[in-house]
Amino acid sequence: MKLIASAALAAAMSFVALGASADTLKVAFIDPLSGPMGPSGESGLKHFMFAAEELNADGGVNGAQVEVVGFDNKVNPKESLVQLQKAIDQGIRYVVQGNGSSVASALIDAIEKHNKRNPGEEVLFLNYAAVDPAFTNEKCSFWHFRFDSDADMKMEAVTDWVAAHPDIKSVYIIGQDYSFGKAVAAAAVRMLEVKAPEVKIVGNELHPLAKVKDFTPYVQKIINSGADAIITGNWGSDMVLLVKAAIDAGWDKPILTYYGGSTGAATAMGEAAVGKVKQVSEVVVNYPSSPEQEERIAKFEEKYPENNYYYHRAFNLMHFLDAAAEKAGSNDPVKVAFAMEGMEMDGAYGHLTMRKDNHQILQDLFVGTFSANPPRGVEGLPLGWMAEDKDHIAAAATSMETTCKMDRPEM
Amino acid sequence: METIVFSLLNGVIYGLLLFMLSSGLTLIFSMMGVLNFAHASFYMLGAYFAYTVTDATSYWFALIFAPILVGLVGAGVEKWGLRRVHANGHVAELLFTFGLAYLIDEVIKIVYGRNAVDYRVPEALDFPLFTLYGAQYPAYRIFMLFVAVAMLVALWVLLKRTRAGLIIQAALTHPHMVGHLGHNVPMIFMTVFGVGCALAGLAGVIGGNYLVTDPFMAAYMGPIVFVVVVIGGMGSLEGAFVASILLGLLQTFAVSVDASFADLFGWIGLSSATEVGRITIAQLAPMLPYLLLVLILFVRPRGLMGEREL
Amino acid sequence: MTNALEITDLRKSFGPAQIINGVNLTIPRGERHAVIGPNGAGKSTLFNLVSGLFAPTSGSVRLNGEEIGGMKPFLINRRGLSRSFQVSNIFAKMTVRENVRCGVLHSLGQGYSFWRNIGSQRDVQEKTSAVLEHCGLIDKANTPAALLPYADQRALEIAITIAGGAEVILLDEPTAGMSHSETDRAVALIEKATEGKTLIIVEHDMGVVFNLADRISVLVYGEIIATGTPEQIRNDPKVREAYLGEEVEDAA
Amino acid sequence: MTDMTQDYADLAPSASAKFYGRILPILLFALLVVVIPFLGPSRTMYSLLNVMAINIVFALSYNMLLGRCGLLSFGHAVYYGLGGYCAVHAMTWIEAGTSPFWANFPVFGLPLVGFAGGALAGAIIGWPSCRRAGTPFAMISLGVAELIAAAGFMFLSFFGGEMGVSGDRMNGPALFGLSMGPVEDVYWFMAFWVVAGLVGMYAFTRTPLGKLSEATRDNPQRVQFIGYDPTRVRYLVFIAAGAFAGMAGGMSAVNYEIFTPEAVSLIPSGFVLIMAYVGGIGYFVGPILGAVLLTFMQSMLSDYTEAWLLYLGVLFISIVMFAPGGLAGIVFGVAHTARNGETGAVLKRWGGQAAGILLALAGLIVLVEVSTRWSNGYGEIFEPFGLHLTFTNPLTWVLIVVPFAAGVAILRRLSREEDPA
Repeated sequence: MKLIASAALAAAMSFVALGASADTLKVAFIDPLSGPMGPSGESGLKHFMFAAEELNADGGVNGAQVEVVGFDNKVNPKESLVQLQKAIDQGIRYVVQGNGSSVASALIDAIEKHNKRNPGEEVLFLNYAAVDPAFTNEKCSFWHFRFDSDADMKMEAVTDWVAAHPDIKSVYIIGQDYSFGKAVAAAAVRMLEVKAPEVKIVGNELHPLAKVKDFTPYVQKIINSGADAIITGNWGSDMVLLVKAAIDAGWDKPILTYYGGSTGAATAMGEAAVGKVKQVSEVVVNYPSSPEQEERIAKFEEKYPENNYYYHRAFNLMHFLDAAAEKAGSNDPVKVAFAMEGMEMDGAYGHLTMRKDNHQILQDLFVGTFSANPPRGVEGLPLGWMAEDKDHIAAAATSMETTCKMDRPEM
Repeated sequence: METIVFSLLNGVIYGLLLFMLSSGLTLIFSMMGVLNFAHASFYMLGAYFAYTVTDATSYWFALIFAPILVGLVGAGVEKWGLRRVHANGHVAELLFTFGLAYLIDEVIKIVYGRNAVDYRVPEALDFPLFTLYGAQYPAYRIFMLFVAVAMLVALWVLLKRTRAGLIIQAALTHPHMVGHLGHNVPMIFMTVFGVGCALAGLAGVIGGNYLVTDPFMAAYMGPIVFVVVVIGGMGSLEGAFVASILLGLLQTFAVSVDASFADLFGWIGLSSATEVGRITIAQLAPMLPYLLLVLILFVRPRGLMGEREL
Repeated sequence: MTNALEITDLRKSFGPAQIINGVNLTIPRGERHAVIGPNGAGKSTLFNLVSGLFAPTSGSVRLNGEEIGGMKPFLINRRGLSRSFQVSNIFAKMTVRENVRCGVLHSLGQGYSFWRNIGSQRDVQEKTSAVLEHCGLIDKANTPAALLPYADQRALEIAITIAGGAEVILLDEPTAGMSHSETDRAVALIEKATEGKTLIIVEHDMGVVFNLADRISVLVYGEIIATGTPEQIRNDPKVREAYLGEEVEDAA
Repeated sequence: MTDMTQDYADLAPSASAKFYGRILPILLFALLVVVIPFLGPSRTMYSLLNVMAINIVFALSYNMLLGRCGLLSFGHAVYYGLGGYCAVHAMTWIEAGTSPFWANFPVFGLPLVGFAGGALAGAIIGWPSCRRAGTPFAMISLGVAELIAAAGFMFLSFFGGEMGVSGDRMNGPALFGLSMGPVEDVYWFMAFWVVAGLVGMYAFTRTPLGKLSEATRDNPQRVQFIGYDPTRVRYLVFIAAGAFAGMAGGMSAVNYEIFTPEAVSLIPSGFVLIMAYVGGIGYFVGPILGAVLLTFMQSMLSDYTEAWLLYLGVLFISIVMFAPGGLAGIVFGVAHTARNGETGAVLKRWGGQAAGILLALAGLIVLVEVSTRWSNGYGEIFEPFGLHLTFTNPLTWVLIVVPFAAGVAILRRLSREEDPA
């Protein structure tokens, strides 16, 4: 035990020695890098590392080289807090995370408390994928900025899309039985009532999280209900199995998903899903954009041939960080946070605004369609995501009221 | 009506897939007293091996060779691993297989990556066989049904009509006697473990492409297989069969019931405004096996058709 | 004075097999009673029925006048009946002292308490020492039970059985598998340990039986064919017939 | 025969033996716990130590079941989680301060709330579960764990859904001058409770029930014939184990200030099983060693290798196969041999074994590390000591096969020498 303790001490010391020096700006990437959600986290880390290289090639942030350090949180909120402490001890002041609203929630709380208890050592949390609307509403924090559109905003896009398709007369909502699945279902019901009162909701179903092995019975129920479209917030195997079962049963109408494009899903769904599965996201790589963006995608996929360009928001996030730091003239998180509020920027797929009132980014969204033989395929397959102009939803349309009452520190 | 027909069909097919997994587990348990925690991992190995073999040759080769490969891996595990632990008792064996499940998962992730692999239904079977009440029925499902039934028949013939089967049957009811019959017990153990794993592998071959082949399919399927074996009665193949079909039907039927607890228990004053009242039967469907498991172990610890208590 | 044990028309069947077929037996207090019979006669089953391991199919078992048939073993034990086993049935990973101490606990009213330090219960320690000394195990008190030589394990088996101070003691083949000298030691121990108590013993060694027992019952095919003093049993023609003359002649 | 007036030999160990065997180790442990802050650990180290404290109590409580009562549970985290949830709810009540009781309840005492919650959960769930032992008990524990884990996402009011329930530990009356804010304050809280838990659970082994628990583990049948009901014994031990697990949950609630439904899932249940078993279930200190080592592996090893779960699996299987006594078994085995003076030959053999294990491990590590880098797609290359190892490099295969084969050969040879038959 002594041996272990001294080894631990030695390890801890080495961390202290590694602490941040003046000319690097370290960003802690706290996400799963092992276990079931490992692939998502790894893919995210690669995007951030690539974005950091981009900034460094451009002279860094206020002259400091950016370094992204990965911390494996095993999608466990408690383990995330241990990793957060490790990151803080290494002198890291910027934290990036995305997988799991439970983790994000724990980090928001912990960082809020840390910043209150340790003035002068504030940490900033830049959220790239945790989409629970609460984070920019009742649970909002000055120390948290979100670069993904939240679940309600995405549902705005989805329901706009449904309302624009008069052939869809009824929808079936199915989701995982936990807070996120319930929130998605509630938002869909609420927004459809307003935007498309003529669309009937013929089913609203919850199933336990990651426990269903065979979705056929659910699909049969959906088909029997005569629905014209499925809306689901499912992710992971729950999403893939649902899609596969639906297609096998001859379902040929839209399946509107949040996470149809997540890592590994395309392979699992296969060709049969073409034209049916839709995903709402801030990027569709086959949608025309600037040559710089085209080049960025090409370079990324060349550097990481196993991965596809997916987290465009990682680039948005890093560039906002860079711009805010330059505007503040400092890499100090408090100053950067103030500078980031209300900041605007032109992105590859439209204008971006970081709202001041709740720290939520406003960005254009797409309802992409899983298609055959796109210019850019995913996962080495001749399959990928396409979108047309009619699938493009403007940022303003996704803007929502907020209940956020933010406590700001003294400048 | 259509709900009943579909639920029946789906329930039976799902049940048969469960039986493929649980029959191997039951065989191993009844011969060796080992509850193989890693059984679902062998199911996963079957799917991955089938993916590799299909890539190199064709699905039909995979259908035969992948289970054999899995069986060989299983036999190796028994020979070099489990046998060593045997002397330390059943808890040690259970823990060994628990660790093994961990290990197989991790190795699969390193060799095949963490994402799903592109193991798909062969084209010859990838078409809708018939349309029933507006929903298509995929041919592959019916193929699964056939493979499962063929395996069931083969297993039955093996057990009831061959000498090896007689020994196994003797071991089911009198586990301590086999050693006295002058048979090479370590050899029998290794074979049974291998065959049991091969059956799981076969389930992986036909289930992996229908569902998803990814490193988490074992953890997905694992607990439910135990439930089947315990409910059916440890060591009873008939019990495993009945329990598999029962669970398959129960789960598929429960999905189609929209009633909530408030509807069912409204008469004792459970309101739909409460948290419990809002839960529907369909929502609960995947949890039913575990409820049944706990219930069965209280009421009838031997399981439905088990001959002996543990 | 009531009898220590009264067994009336006791029957036990496993499926179609009748193992105990209407046994009647009365054992007065303080008697040393031996049950003999060929293998498979149902001696151990009889013990199991009396001690509560199995519930009788029908019939009654009374301990000090109180019906105990079908009761859980631990309830029977608390009423003052304790038994040993044919195969050593001890707490293998615990030391000899701990084994005996477990046997002592209930009789000293320790219950399932988790608020007392067992080490500071003086009466428990003293009684444990006393039993160990009686059984000649005091030198091995701190040896793990599994490491004891066979004869000592049998002695420990008896020590656990008598530790609770039960008034009725059932011993199931206490000398099985022992050498001559070990058997002599065991018999001496049994005599000493059961002084003033009611003893019922199943035993194959006829020397031990005829030495120790006040009365003997002969059990054949689940029925008692004879009960009497050693002398009566020795001369009973039915017993001779049942034993095909072999064992009784050997013993004589 | 029961002549109680006679003086019998006092078999209890002497006072000094008791001191060296029982009191001193605990004092040393407490001393270590007190000394650590003076070594000036970093905050990372503090938070790691705090997690270790939680895991030590949790693993010890698990061993009350597996090691001391022979009950293999796959669902022990249920009690840890439910206890922790009770504690974190209490924390929010302290923060709200609406009821006078909770307003005056110090956060320092929250592990007691966890203790009560764990005991209550154990009493309710244990009543049916403990009617069975052995494999059925293990299966019931698995089923219950699955049910509770699913309920964790269904019942929002208690479990708080995916985001769980969070609180703030800097409320309520401060005890011992600890504001509970900084991690150093939390360390003293942890130090107090880990020693309290350790003493409590050690004391439990010394009670009649603790002894009966061991007797039930060894031979439940015989327990019936000394006047006790093994089902009752198991049930009471189960409640006690649940209570201490709940206490660990309460410590965890204060440490993280949040509880999420993952806490009741199968993953922590499996983890605590591995902690206890790797440490050694046959020894009281075993789970402590296991908790320290595995906490360290979980939080630190994942920085160095993404295959840490694989190494964990290899470690666990090796312990099951070759050292069922766990780490504690190895340590005590070494100590025992050293004391008995048969050092020469034995040390040589152990030296050989250690060399064999290290060699085989080196080969395995090269294989695993090269493979993970090959498969994860970062395009990294395993470069230990400036070597450039890929699968196309023949040197890689040499470094995999040679040490592994040599290690296995040494081990086989040694085991043959040991056991010529």
